[in-house]
Amino acid sequence: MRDYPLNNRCAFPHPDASGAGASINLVPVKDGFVFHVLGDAKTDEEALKQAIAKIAPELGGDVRKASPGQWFWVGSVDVSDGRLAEIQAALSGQFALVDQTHGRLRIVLSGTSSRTVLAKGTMVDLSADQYAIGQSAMTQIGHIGAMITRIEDDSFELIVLRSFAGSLWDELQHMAAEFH
Amino acid sequence: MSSLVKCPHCGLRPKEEFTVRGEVATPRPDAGAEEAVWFDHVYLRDNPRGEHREYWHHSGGCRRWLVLTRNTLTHETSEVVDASTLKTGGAA
Amino acid sequence: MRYSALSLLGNAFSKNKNWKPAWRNPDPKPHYDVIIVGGGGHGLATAYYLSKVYGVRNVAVLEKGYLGSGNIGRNTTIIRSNYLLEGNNPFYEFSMKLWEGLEQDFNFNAMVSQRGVINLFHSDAQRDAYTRRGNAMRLHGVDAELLNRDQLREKLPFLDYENARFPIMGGLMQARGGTVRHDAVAWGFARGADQNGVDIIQNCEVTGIDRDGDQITGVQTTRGAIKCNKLAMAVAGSSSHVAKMIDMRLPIESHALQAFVSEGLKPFVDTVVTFGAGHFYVSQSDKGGLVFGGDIEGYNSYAQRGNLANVEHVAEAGMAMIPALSRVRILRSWGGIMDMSMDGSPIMDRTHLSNLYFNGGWCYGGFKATPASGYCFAHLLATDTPHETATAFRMDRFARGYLLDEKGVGAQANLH
Amino acid sequence: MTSFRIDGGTLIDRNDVRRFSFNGEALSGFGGDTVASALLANGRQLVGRSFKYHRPRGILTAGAAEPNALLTIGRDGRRDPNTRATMAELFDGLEARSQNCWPNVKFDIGAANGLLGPLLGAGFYYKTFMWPAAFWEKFYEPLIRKAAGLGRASYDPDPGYYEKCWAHCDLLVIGAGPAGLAAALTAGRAGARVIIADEGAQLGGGLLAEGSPIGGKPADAVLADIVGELHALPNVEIKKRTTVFAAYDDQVFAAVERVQKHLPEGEINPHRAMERLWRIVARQVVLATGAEERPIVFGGNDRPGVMMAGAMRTYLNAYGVAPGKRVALFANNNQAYQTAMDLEARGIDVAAIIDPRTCPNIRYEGKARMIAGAMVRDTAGRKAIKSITVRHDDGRDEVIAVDALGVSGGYSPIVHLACHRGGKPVWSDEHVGFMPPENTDGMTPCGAVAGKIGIVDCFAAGGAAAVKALAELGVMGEAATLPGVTQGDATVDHVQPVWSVSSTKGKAFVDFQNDVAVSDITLAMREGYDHVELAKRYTTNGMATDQGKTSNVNAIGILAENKGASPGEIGTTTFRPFYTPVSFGALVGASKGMEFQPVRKSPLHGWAERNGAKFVETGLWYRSSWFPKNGETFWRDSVDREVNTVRTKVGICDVSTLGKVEIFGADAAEFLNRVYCNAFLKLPIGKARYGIMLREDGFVYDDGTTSCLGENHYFMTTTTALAAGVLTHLEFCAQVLWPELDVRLASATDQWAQMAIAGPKSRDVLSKIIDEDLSNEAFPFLAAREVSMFGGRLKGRLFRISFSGELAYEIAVPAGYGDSVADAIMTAGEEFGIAPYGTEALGVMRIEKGHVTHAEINGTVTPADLGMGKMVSAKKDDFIGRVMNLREGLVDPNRPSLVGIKPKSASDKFATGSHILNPGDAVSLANDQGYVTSMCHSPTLGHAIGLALVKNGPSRHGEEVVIWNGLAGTTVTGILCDPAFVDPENEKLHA
Repeated sequence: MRDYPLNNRCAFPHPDASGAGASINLVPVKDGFVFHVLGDAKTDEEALKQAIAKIAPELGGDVRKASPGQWFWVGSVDVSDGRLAEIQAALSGQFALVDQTHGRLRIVLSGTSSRTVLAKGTMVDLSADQYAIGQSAMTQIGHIGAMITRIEDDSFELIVLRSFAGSLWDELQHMAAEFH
Repeated sequence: MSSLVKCPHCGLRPKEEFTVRGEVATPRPDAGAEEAVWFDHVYLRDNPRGEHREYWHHSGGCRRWLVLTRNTLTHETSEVVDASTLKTGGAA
Repeated sequence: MRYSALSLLGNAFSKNKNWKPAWRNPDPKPHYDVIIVGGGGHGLATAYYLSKVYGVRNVAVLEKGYLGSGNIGRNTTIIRSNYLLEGNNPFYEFSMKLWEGLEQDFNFNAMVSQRGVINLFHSDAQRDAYTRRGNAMRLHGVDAELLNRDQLREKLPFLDYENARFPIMGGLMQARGGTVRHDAVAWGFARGADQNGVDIIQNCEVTGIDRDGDQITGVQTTRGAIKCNKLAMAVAGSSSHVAKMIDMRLPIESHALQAFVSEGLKPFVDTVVTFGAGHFYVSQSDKGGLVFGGDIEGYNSYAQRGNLANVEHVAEAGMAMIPALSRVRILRSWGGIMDMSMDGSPIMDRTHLSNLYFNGGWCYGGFKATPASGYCFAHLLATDTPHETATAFRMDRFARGYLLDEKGVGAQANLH
Repeated sequence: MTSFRIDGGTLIDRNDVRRFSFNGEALSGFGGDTVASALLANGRQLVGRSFKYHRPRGILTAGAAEPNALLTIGRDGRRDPNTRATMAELFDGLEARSQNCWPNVKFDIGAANGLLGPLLGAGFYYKTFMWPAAFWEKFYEPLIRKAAGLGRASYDPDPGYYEKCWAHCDLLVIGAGPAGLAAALTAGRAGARVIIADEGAQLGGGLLAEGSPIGGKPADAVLADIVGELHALPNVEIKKRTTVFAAYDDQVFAAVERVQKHLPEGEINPHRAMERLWRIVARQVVLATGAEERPIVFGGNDRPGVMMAGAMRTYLNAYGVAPGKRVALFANNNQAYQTAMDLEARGIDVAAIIDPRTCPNIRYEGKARMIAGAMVRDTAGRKAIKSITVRHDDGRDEVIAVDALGVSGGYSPIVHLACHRGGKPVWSDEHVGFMPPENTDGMTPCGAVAGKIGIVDCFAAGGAAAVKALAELGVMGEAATLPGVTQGDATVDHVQPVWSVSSTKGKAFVDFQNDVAVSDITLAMREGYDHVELAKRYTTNGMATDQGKTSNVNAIGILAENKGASPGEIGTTTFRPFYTPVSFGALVGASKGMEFQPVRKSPLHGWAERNGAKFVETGLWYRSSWFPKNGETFWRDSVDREVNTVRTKVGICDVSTLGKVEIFGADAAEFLNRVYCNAFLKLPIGKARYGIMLREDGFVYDDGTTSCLGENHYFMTTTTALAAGVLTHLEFCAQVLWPELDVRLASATDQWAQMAIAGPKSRDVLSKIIDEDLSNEAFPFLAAREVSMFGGRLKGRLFRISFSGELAYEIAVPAGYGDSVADAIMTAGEEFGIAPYGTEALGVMRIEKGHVTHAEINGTVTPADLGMGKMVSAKKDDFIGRVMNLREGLVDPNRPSLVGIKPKSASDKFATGSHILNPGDAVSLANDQGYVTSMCHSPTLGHAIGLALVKNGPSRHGEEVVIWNGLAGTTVTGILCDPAFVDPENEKLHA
């Protein structure tokens, strides 16, 4: 059984259908990692960024605050089990690191209507002057919890629990349908 | 503030993102305290008309427990703090 | 004046000019044998039974607003006795029996309508819980029937059986459950008590309680001081507020519960139906409005209003149950303040003060309990012993650990 | 029927002819028409029947307050009952029907009720229908209920799509009449983020009905300029057809936008919302909702043809519809004279203006007869007004033939939204109306709602209100200057209150829709229901779908007049949401049908589907409940086979839905020791332990296992049902109770695909894919650690725990690989006869083993009740629930406790939820011994078995009892026994 083929299965119902429209585009992010980093409540983001820069500069320092002392550290490269263990060991003490690459999935919603679509779900004010590029919020889109990060003017990345990914995908499709 | 809560960590958020637990009771008694003290802690409430301190959990956001000082007649909230400050007295 | 078809006809001929007030509007006397604080359903019912059954007639009911201005006038009018626990079930069944004879008893048509109450279930576990409940009811001689999907379809064909997120498997029905015209209950009890000599004093807010050691001597009110031999609290919604006047803390939180009515429709829902996969209950009034409600708001409140999140929540549950509601319009929402007790069941007992009696903690269930609550509280006031159907509603049950927790959610008021 | 369409009409497009039907009759109107204006244009004044007396009713208003013209529009799933004709936009193909009449609106049998009028006075039903008692249920009530209601709702599903949105702004302007437009323009120019919402199809409010030029410019041109500028401002969001219907705490406003309700079916975009619920978060609000013109209460004031004077003006100027050929006006204020002038300007004969004021200060130069100091006493006509009877100030009556009567009794500011948060409106003698509450924090009323009359004043008031609101936000603004009114604006004069006309003979209606007449209100007073709330509840005044928009103030006035008090002393009833009715559809949005709640899917969902699973909803999850094979059609066949397979060979079950929590920190062990009632301080690395969590009140909350995976690193599993609750509870403990402990919690439920591999062959199967030694010595019962799989290609976590009672493991792998690993296990297990099993088989096996779930842990049991009293540590000085668990009632020996139960005769069956009685005892609650918490058919034992909570249960093993199921009408003799039916010695677990 050592050679049994192992596939990393995508949780989105139609991972290859992008749901593209004139003003809206929905694309799952298939590669990369999501790490949940847990410091104590007093640890600050700067300390984490410095630690990352020192320990794993190759993974980039894209950290998104989830809670006091807690972040999602995301990146677009795949990280091996071995490398993950090294990073965990190196961070240990000040930071605990939980791999959430399989538990939390990423979707990018972009296009001129992306903010209008998200306003159908979240109360967070995503207008440009209130919500800068790089800003993140743990919030709810309808009944589903998600983290929203503005990655460009008209582009948002959503992180959602794997078990809810299908439902969120369908809901976003519904919310975006009028713009297709 | 019963439609929106200004989470000290996340900013203004809708009630839908929160789970309310109820009145901040007497502090959890010491292990050796009398049963009557525990009974008071677990069951009795001031339940005032007016200023009220209560636990709200930002379950749909940062997942921190907050303490709101909120008026039960007007629904106005005068203060929101991280609940850990009840015991530590400092910022969370 | 006794109400009858004949009196109605007679008065019609005299252009309705000769009707008399349904109750007097007296000034408070200096002293009463019993003062009941709270002119809502429970307070008025207590006065009625106290004067009628127990012969105590030197009684005043003090109401801070107009009579029936509390929860008796802001609920969803449902009556039922489908309770699970031994401490609850006989009491609510006693109440149901009183409802069944109420109109003849107090000569006022409160439109008791036994159109049936059906609780839907959506899973095996819910079915099992309802089987347990239905059997507990049957053990006490209360009517209960477990309906399967097909039986349910015949009665309620418009429920969502086909496209439901949580498919309906069946329901527990109490055919004797139903609805009552809520305001009329207050009016009927008030008129009955008044005819027995009870003084119903409106616009009379209690502002202080006078005591001499562990004895209550009387109350201070916005209409002056009034003395009494016994003081009875029936102020659910404001229990803690009044109890605070004698430094009493209660295992109770006050919470707002919204209820709703739709525009008037031709007959649409014939029974009371409750959703099992979300909090929603609905019936249709004799005027045609769908009367419905859901969960409490969750936070302590003495403001008789709720918020939008819960309105949406209730509407969502409603439409999950009855998809055809989509184009039915909601007319109005209102809010009542519930005494949410720490185990979800009421408290009716003497207190640490020898002549102070407490009645409260009714959670969502106060309306259906109105007649029995009045009867049993009157019994307690008159005899100093609990009525046989209300022995479990003791104040000390929390300290002693004999809880009446139908939902099993423990000491968190807003979960009951 | 003659056409009443005349020239003009700023809102209609005469090139856009729209056909519609009314009660089956084909009619036509124009684009821009409402159903009401189109009906009037076609000479259809009789449109409906009243609620109680079935009196003929016409169109009273031109807006949201309409109490009479309620129609059913559309059919099947798109049928809208009780739709106000005055608000419904006309579209091609619209179908409208009258309500509450049979056989038709012109001849309605129910009108016979009118003859019984004196019998059916306020509260009549409370006084009768009581004898004989049985008749109520069988006869009276069905009759009443049949008569109930107005429109008939459809039972068909609504094909429309609905949605909800959030919106944010610095300033929300509610109402786009002159005041609102000026406010929006002012704030928009100042750069503030503005939302302006109006319920109409076009912005403009009162401007739309203005027939006179403003500042020398036609009113519609002035409006076009303002709207044009607003559209050009990028910071101003315009919401037409949007009714702000409720004000909630913290400046959250609810509005409903009728996005596609005005479109014919063929033009509806199925992907766009029919209606959209807006939840608007506003920093400041300008309330410019205007005022409602009040009717006057006189005999026959409900006759078709009687209309509000302002509505007449709207129909005339905005829709080009004449209200009649010969019109009279009855008004106690000057505004109605403007209507008279506009009517005359269009060549309509104004027969008379009846004004109760003895010397009205009015500049009126029209041709109509002015009759001062007079009242309209009664009207005549059957289905439409034919004449009015005027009572002159000298007591003389005069009959004047008219075919329409315009009425104006003054103005009631539309204060609803200012009062939804508990504010009480304030009576003003000056304005003869209830004004907004004084303290409307964050909300500035302006224009007609604040008592201003006339366009020029409202323009100014709107600008000033916006400047004030902006200042609150620290923004400087300058009030927009708008054209002044140079001519035609009727001068403002005092309104003389006229609540009801005393010399009236006919039925004089206060509340048109609920048929409440003056006599009903005086009767209520006579009977002691004289408080405004009691009067409302007794007479139903103001309780109809219009919620008393045209009736409440008159009712208050009548109460006041009769009590010798001021309306301010009487006070209003409470203004409650919603301002106008809102559909369920809008409030539900997209959360309907299968989308009522989101679905959670296990990472093994696809695998289960491929293996033919039947799914069951468990909370939000879909779990596989059984896997039918080889033509099995009855679920029990599959479940029995699955159980037998596990008991004799090996099975695989998806347990990914269990809650999983990663726990880190230097104090993690101490933390666990405090949240579980049993000891956790010394759990070694690589070991799992079963734990019971109590609530602080001493009852069991949840159970599960927690494993120590490393120094200061634990992994907890919870039940599926309480996964979220337990995490929240743990967070409460960590953040609130013991913030001084270093403990960090992360939910990991979704990260792992977790499978139970159970059965005597489970070790053999797993050994084929796991690289490490799984022998009993190397990996004993309760071992838990990370393992290498597939030759080092994957890491997983292996736990040797068992719910089934068999030799069993749970293997967790990163969720994306779950599918492949499950397939691999199936392949590896093929030679051993592996089969997937679902939650049903899992349930059977746990009952056979006497393991509890939330069927037993129902929130009212203690560990001792479950036979686990010994687990409660007597040594630990503190853990959640320790003290309250010791209360008298929780250690009462009489408490129902866990036992097994089986039928005396193996062929007997019984149901969960059956109660237990002692043999020979009477059936009564007092004799209740307990109840069956779980039951199943045990394929291992070949008969039904169950678990029960029974008084003194554990000491009664072997006792015979009655299993009573009154619902099913069955009784079965049962025997109480040890709850562990299978392998009570735990030999299999340790194999």
